[in-house]
Amino acid sequence: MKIILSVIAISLLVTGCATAAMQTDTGKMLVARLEEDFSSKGPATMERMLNQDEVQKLCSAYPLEMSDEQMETLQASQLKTVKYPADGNYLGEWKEGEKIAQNGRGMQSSDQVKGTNGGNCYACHQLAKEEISFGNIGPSLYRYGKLKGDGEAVVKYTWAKIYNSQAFTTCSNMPRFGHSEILTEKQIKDVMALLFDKNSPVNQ
Amino acid sequence: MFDSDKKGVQVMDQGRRNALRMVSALGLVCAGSLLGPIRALAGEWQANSFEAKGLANALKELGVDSYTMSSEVSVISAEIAENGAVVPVSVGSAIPNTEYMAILIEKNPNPLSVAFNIPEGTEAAFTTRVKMGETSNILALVKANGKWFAASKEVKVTLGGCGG
Amino acid sequence: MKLIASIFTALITMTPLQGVAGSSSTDEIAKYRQLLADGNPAELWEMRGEELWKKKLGPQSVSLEQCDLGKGSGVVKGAYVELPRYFKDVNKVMDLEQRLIHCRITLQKLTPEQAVAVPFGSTSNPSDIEALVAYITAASRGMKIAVSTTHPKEQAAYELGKRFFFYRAGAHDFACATCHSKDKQRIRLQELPNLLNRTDAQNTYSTWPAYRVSQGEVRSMQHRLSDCMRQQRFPEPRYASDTITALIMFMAKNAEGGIYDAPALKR
Amino acid sequence: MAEPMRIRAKLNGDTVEVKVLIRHDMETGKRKDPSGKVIPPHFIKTLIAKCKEKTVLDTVMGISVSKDPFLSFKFKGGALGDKVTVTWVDNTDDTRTDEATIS
Repeated sequence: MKIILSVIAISLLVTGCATAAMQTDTGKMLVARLEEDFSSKGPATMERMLNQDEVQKLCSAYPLEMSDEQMETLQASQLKTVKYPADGNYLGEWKEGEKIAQNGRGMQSSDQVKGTNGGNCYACHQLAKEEISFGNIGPSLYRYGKLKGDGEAVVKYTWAKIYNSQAFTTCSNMPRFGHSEILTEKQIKDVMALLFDKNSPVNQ
Repeated sequence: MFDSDKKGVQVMDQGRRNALRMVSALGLVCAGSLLGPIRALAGEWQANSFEAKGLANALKELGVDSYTMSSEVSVISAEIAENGAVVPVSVGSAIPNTEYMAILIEKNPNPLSVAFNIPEGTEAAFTTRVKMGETSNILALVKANGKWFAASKEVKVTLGGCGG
Repeated sequence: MKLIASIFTALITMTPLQGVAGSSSTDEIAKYRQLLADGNPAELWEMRGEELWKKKLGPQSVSLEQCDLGKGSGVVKGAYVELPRYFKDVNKVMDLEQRLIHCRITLQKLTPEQAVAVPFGSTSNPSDIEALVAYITAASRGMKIAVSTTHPKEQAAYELGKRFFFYRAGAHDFACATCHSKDKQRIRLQELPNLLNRTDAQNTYSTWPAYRVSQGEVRSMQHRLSDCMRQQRFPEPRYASDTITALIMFMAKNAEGGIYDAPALKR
Repeated sequence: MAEPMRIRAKLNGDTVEVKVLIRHDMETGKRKDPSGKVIPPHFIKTLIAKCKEKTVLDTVMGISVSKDPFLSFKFKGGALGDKVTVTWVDNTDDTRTDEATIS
């Protein structure tokens, strides 16, 4: 059950024995409160906050408990959302990809509507070795292409993982960059090149 | 929390960096140098030395022809500064008769940051905080017995991360 | 002097950072913070806050000195470590900032607009609220965080805050929990407290508000969480809203027993 | 108008350690506000500390000293109960003097 959030020091959380009915009430109260207390600003809209999709709804449960079957169903439905590049080209420019990986702007209330979003990959992943300021929420992707090769299967998988990570890991922490329209197809190609291009700093 | 991007933080710092650049671009590094070096006396603010562009010019304006790196001069800071706007620096000199100390940030367009004239009875040791536009050496410059000494330390300026 | 020189010698012999990541970087950042710990500009906000607390304001020229922050009229010492709490006079749970606004309206007769004016200051436009918050929170230094959830409304606020903590939404599918429910996680080089872990929760909650060197201002808990919302790709919360107070309640309860030590100094 | 400084002066043996915190923007003069207007320079140029009329610190500063400056230094010759006064002057000729008692 890798998807169950690590339950640490739970004793301090109220005993966790709230009934389903109470939870529903709290959930309803929460949505009502959010509606009253928040307002849309820039690209951060109320609509995207209040109208949770299936993934968001299921993944807000705490503790998270899903049967293997439920997880598989959810992953399958998410995999269906993945759009592969129409021209069959998966790799763009790694230099652009590096810029996208460094850039964490976009979709915040302080950002411009329809501005160019970043991928913010370094926030969670190690990529190029030169960049020492990287996070550890996701696995290290240093030498990703070198280690995984560039076979069709791994390239397609990686595309889909960036496009919609929920297709492979239920309640993954990673944003669904393609599905949620954070990055464009071209941008995903550039990030793919950062991962796979043999000249990319990631593979040195 | 997710404000870990470089770009975002750079936006904030960019203004200052441009600022520093503009000061130098405007050529405020002025005619003073033609009149020969003027020593910055503390208590008397010298535009020539504070507005000098680049380390060599700043040193020239301070009247430093040459200096010796000395293990008796110290610069203490962190290897990494979380934010270039506030970099803690302690400078000290164990050289007898230290009469003057200055802190210069090598890569800042205007390197001279602060200078101390040291009256008798005051220790040649100061702690303050400086702004750094980018990763750079911090130079502690000391004048004692009419000679110049220095020590330097590199501080890396990182950007990004969440608010803690 | 000798000592300084020897420290310096020690420093220059340390291995350069080049190419090193992870723990040595975080150690150096810890050192950076430690070097800044002495001489926190937040003290300047505390001084101004104390003046503002005692300053007669409003149409009837009244100070805030009679404001009841939960421990009785005018009691500042120890008030913050018990907030948020249920207030009978308004029949609701309030955090410090909500209560301050309440006092500015009821005691000083400021209009609601005047009472919440400039919640977050800037260089040319300082915030009275941030200064007051600095003064009031400083009066709880060294005391144990001890919020109550015995009143049903306190319990409800806690539950609401908890629910919100795990609520995933927005363009990035983020919840607070995405980054703050596991130990030893980092965004870039920034360590992320696990707010479900008592020690992390205590260390975090006990060090807000803080003077933020990146902003040159003392920032309150409401500000901190508003900024989390922004980074979480959520819409903008109204200042001093009940949702944020509920989240503060959840965090404060998780931090119970921690020794309060703020206003602190942060990135 | 300038806000008060926070000054601490502590005697350790024969040495007085002074720590000064100053509320000052230390504007570089080239930053822009959100509307794109240049924020004028505003920074402290000189700072002098005295104890019993004797200058114990004499400092000149540039725009690269951090906002809300902090400064600490040590001097000999101060006694318990003596006053340390600190005066700064900025580029707009605004000035402020505060004092602390050595403890």
